[in-house]
Amino acid sequence: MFLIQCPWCGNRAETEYRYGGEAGISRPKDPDALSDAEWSDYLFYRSNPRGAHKELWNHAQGCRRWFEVERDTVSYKIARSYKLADRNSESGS
Amino acid sequence: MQLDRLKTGGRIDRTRPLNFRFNGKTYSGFAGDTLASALLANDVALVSRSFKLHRPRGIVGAGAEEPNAIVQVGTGASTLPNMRATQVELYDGLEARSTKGWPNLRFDLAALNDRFSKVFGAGFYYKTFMRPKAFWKYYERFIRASAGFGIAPTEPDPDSYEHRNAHCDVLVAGGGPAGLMAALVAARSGARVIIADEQNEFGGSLLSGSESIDGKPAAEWVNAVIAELRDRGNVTVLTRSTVFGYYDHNFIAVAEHCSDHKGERAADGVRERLWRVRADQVVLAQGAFERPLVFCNNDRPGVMTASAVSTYINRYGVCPGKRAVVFTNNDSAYRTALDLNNAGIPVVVVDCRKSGAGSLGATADAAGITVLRGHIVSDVIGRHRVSGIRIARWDGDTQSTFDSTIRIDCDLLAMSGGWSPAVHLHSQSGGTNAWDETRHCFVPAESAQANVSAGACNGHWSLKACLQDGIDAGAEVAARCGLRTMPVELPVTTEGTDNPMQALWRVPASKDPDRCPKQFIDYQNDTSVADVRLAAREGYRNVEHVKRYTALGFGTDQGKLGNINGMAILAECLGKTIPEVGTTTFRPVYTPVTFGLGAGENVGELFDPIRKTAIHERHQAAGSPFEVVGQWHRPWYFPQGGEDLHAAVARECLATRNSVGMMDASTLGKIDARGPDVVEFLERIYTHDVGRMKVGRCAYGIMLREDGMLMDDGVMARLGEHQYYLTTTTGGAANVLNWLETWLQTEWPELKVYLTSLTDSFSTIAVAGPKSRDVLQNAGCSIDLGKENFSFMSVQQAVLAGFPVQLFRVSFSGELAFEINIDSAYASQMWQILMESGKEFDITPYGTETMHVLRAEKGFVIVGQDTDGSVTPVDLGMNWLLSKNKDFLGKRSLSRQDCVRDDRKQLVGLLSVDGSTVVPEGTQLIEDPGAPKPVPMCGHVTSSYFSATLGHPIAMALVSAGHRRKDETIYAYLADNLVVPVTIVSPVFYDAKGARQNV
Amino acid sequence: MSDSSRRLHGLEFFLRSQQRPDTKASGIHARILDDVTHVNLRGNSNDAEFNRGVEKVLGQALPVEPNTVSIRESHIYWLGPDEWLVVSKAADSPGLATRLENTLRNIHSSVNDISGGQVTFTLSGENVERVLNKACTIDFDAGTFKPGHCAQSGLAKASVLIGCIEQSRTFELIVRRSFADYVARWLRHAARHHGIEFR
Amino acid sequence: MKKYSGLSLVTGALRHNRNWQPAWRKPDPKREYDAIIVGGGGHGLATAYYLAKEHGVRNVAVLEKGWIGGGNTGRNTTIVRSNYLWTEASLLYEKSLKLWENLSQELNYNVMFSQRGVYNLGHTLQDMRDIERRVGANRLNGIDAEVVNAEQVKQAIPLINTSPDARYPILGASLQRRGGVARHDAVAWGFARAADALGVDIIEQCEVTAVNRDGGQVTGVETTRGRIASKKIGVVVAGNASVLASMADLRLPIESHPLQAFVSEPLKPVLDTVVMSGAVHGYISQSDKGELVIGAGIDAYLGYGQRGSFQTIEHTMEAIIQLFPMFSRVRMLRSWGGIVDVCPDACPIISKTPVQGLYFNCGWGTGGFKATPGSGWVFAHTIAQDRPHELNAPFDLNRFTTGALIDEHGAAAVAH
Repeated sequence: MFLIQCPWCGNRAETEYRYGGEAGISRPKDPDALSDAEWSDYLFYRSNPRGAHKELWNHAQGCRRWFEVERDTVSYKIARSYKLADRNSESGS
Repeated sequence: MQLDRLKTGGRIDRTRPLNFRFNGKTYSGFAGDTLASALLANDVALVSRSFKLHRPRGIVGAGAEEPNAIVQVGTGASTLPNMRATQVELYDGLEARSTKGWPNLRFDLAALNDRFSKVFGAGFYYKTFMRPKAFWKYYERFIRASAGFGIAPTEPDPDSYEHRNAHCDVLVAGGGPAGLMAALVAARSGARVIIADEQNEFGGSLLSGSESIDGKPAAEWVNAVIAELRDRGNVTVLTRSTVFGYYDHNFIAVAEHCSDHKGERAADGVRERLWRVRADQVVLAQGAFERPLVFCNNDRPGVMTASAVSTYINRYGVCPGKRAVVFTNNDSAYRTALDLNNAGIPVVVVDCRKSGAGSLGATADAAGITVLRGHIVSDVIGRHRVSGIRIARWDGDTQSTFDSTIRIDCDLLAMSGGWSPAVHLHSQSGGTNAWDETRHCFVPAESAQANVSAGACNGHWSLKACLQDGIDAGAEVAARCGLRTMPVELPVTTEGTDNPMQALWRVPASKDPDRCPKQFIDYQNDTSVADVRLAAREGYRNVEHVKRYTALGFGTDQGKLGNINGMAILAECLGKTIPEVGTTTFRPVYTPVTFGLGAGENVGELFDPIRKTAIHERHQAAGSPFEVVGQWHRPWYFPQGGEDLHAAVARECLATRNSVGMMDASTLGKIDARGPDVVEFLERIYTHDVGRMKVGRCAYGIMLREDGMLMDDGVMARLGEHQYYLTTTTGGAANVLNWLETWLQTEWPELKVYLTSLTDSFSTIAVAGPKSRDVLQNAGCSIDLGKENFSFMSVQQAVLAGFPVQLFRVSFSGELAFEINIDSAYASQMWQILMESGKEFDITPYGTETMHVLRAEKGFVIVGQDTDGSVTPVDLGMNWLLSKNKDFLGKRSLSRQDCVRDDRKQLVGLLSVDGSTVVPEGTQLIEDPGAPKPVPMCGHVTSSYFSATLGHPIAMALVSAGHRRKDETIYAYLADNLVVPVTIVSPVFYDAKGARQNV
Repeated sequence: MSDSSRRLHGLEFFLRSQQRPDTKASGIHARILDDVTHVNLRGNSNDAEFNRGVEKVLGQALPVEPNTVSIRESHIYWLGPDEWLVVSKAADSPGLATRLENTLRNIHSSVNDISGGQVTFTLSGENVERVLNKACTIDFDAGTFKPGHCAQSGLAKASVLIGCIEQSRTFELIVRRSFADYVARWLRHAARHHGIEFR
Repeated sequence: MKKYSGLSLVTGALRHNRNWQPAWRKPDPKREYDAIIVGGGGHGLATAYYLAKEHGVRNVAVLEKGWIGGGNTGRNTTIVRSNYLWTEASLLYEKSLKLWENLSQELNYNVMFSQRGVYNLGHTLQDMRDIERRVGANRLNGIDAEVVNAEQVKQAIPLINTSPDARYPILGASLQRRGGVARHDAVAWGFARAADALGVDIIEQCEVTAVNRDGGQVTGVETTRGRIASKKIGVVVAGNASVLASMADLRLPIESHPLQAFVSEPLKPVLDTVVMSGAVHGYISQSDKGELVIGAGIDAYLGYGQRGSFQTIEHTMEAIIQLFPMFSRVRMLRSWGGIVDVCPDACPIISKTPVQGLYFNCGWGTGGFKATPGSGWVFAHTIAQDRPHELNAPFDLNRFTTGALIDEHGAAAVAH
């Protein structure tokens, strides 16, 4: 059972969280401008890497905040977790 | 009469004799015995039969590694299958039996298998039982009947189990010399420590030996350490607690056995406790397993590991034999020889090494023990019990064979093939192991998580080295926890010098490995050297293939005894090195754990919460059966007298249509959404033009998943310029709130909107029917409920019967109806008040079933019943809800090629042509009843009821191109290939104009 | 209609149905509180005006430190960076939500009286942490989980809010109404060996 | 290929079992093959076998980075059934089931396919609607299926808890009598042996490190055992599909998740059939060795670690005890995890790709084992003919663009 650091509540057991999939899949600004193929890439296609992965977790039983986690999908080691607001900064832990 | 019980010694309590039964015979032992030690004390050598060949088997080990002594303990509901006699603590009245052997253990017909063992070689079943094809099920019945060891209970478990979540700086797994030392150092440094040991007392290997520490018997030192640990406030000391699982992020699972040692049932308290430990650091100190030697007939009862023999002598005061031989390739077994000698048992040492042992060798010589150096045991004589062995001189050539052998009579053969550190947990945690060429074993290499291995489990054999390693490990983990470590000095022990062990994986025999008597590697599964060689010969050469093909290590001991020997022997016949062959994966669990332990208290009614509305008890009192909807229990119908479902529903429907009915709709999800950007936000979520709603108005709204499929629906009300009140389906409540929050937080953080769940805070009572207005008026309502003041699809604050409420004029039944939202703290009273106010109109409470019928008569869908994850709003004929003026979630998907097909399955109504058949929900629909299989299906029935109001059955269905097929006849395919014609009609069966609800 | 105007927490039936435990064996005392006001408050704590407004009505500041509860006349729980739960037993507390709403009218915020949707237990007795730790992964060690500390987490299969409100190891356990019956049953079962008494 | 039979065992015994030949050779890779199958699991080996047998393509290599059958083939709970809801899926799985029914004889290797029946339990009214719907669809598709009530369930499975007071009472079930279980390792070994006999090279310890292309056409692969050329490459690597895809600059609508399973200690026969329950999340059967074989839930996060979280195992144990309260005292002997490749619609992708000559077979999620022969059969056709067989045409990658998903889990019950 993972130990995940919520940027607000601190280290909590995995059971308090909800996994949210790959991070950084943002909704196209103008969907109608996209071809069916481009739209389906947004809908269904994921990088699904073996190794480093940026993913979304939600502290469902806690503060209900979504945040980002950098986790290795093989070792399951968590490099860092940070608020969505800090996505592009190196802060977080 | 305990024939083999030594006069003195052992850690048993001779003042407390205990009676027990084994295979129907009564024996006695002492408190402190295990079933195994007590059986040995009573000279019971034959305890079981092997899995495949049904060879007679005796006790080999003294702990978790035992492969043979697998017994059934206890009776009836509390019987325990597959218990290792070596780990079953004796209690008075213990009832145990072996489950192998028919008609009995001694004379087992299936032992014939042994005669044909070469036919039953590795993987034989893959090569036969194929013809005639039809016979496989008979073959298999026979195979199944002969498989398995234990017998599962057939009654529910009378005992209870519990969990305990714990947190610590340092968890120490194993309470032998190294573990105790590590715990002591960590504890003195101020760390929060948990130390767990699987045995009933601490000490580990010290309990089996005769060493002394600081000049005193080791036991005294152990007691002193434990006493200090217990005294400290920061240490949790757990006995009978097996660390069985090492999971990610230092999550450790420990099984505490609370009651098995006291009796068959956990009289009071729990049987087992699962410690779910989150440890900052872990010290792994579970010691090592002694390896058997692999020689001919090395499975005969009376052949044991040397350390087990020492354990029985020193810990239990039992000597498993009268004349002993010790066969070894290393020094440690000389201790066993000395133990036997001290116990007055004549013993001969057979050491494969020309050099023999180091200082222990000298001690043995001095004690007058015969030591045959440069010799090996080539075969064992005796079937149900060792009666003697054959030995031969050996020059060190592992491939050699010979015939000149000498016979030695004995009834006990203690063997030692060296030691294997218990790297199980280290490996589970992701750590790697390295082969140590000098110690001939795998030792922990890289750690993958925050842990340190110490003592024998780190490859140290001498007591001094283990104690020192424990000190170092304790200091290391304390430091990692950022604690200042207190110096602890190394206790004084007496150390000799050992000669190096000689690798001897397969002991040469008089014939070559394929023809000599069986040389067992895995006792339980009868895996022999010949089997491993056969596997390799047939191309199963990867160690995992060999394991799976020969069942090596698949026994209930998980190969603790045999795996390393097996890998080494595989390496030999492949001409590879052991590290090249590698180990199989060490999977959880270290030793087996009960399902009950994993489930803990989440069984029975606590398996999953039952969510109850504020009015639940009243429904219960009214005798309503409940429908399970997600976690909720909702009243299904309210039977009167002996009414069945259909009678009750018919009555409830008619009452509602003709007068007034009432239902508890509290399980609907309710969300308060407000903020300056709430309109913009909801526009993006819902498909209709949310902004057009006037304050005080209600509207039906739907939301789609991004793939365009219907996700949820409900009524929303605009309570203010910047405040909406959203309702969701019962099952969708949590998902919808999460869905909305997710978009707000991850995609549209710039939108100023706050969402709050009100699902539990407000209860909803729906009053429906022509008389509903009168009922509310009777109850005393602060507002004019007339159409002019309070029109259909509007909302108003009011005081009803003295309670503040929010009144919605919405209808899910098509009748004049009001939905009363009230503070849940008053909902139960309000229900009662309305029942009273409605008396004169014979107000009728109704449940989910009637609600379903009423809405079906109106053609209203239920998300999740009339839809699944593959239905768009267009399929449902809800185009009018899809705004052209904006984008919304899922909109883009609706224009995908497959979503614009005109033959998609679309929602329609169905009438059975015979006017009487109620087609079961889920029934498939077809065009041509005569078509050959596979018959094309054009849809299925999603809802189907007998409408008491209309006097005939009605159904809703999803039918291919249904919208343009009105009045066509298709066929419903019932069970038993029965087919009934049905006509496609509009899904609105009743009051199509909607006049009744708008009055 | 005096009786029917009483607020019900929904566990009256549960309380009636519990067989009297021999109180000497009651290691754990569970009280189900009547007439507690719960107000869910959302807003921006970086907005001075918002803070002032709240403090004016509540007489105490909002805790901005995660996992803390401000214990004064009201217990104000930190639920999230922009969300708080105000728990009050004050006589005038039923009007709390309205007062807050009026004060915060012109500030982006959200006030909801959710009293009817929540059930409040207080748990005391030396074994409370032990019982909670049977099905909650929070570390209740007295050294770390002190008065003023709180945590939202799971208790068995329910989501809960747990606060340490007194030195005497007294905890406030808050659950959603529809889960209260389950949580009460769970407590009764889980604490049976310590003896538990509900009031 | 030396024939296996009871007689062969006896003659073997007389020769001290020294006469047995390797079940499959250990060849070094050739420079070039007519077709390369990446992935030596059941699906890959079956594909190679049917390529050789049905399509005469015998110059084939199966490249396995570890040991054959070491992935999900050797890690699943061996359930075989074809009672799927949607016609596209059920016809594909039914094709597979039909192949299973003669597989031991066809391969001359006893895969111990045991048709002891599969019960899918229904616990709510919606469950029963879905069962009614699925069973009807199955029967119309010519697949054996029946709806049974709680009493019939109790008769077939005496130990199961059918009390109406259960937290999730059993209202009924669907039953497919032809469903059952098989010996998973034997499936890989049997296909390997049969394919090898037809000339297929099975190359273990050979990891693909790159996919070579000449413009839009594949030309071969780089491996840890050197470069191997081929104009047709079929990739069937389950959880690692996305990794292989990225080597060809492709993305897939797939996520890889841990899926765990465990077995009990061996017991005397107590469970004669396969029991599955969606509502309480557990499925269980008993192997011929006596072990209760139990499937746990899928872990929510991405995971290539072949292990999952312990609470997932705990939940499954709760579920099993819900169904079988007496198993509370039975012990888990061993647990493990696999990597399942999950598609948005819980249906596989058996498809050509934008790269000519490159074919993917993946996305089987938690249900791949039962499809092993059928999957290989249609994939072999797709590779040999360079177009899908009608059975796997619906499982084209393109469906994610058009929206023509075959939504097996979307069709599962949603509480309302």
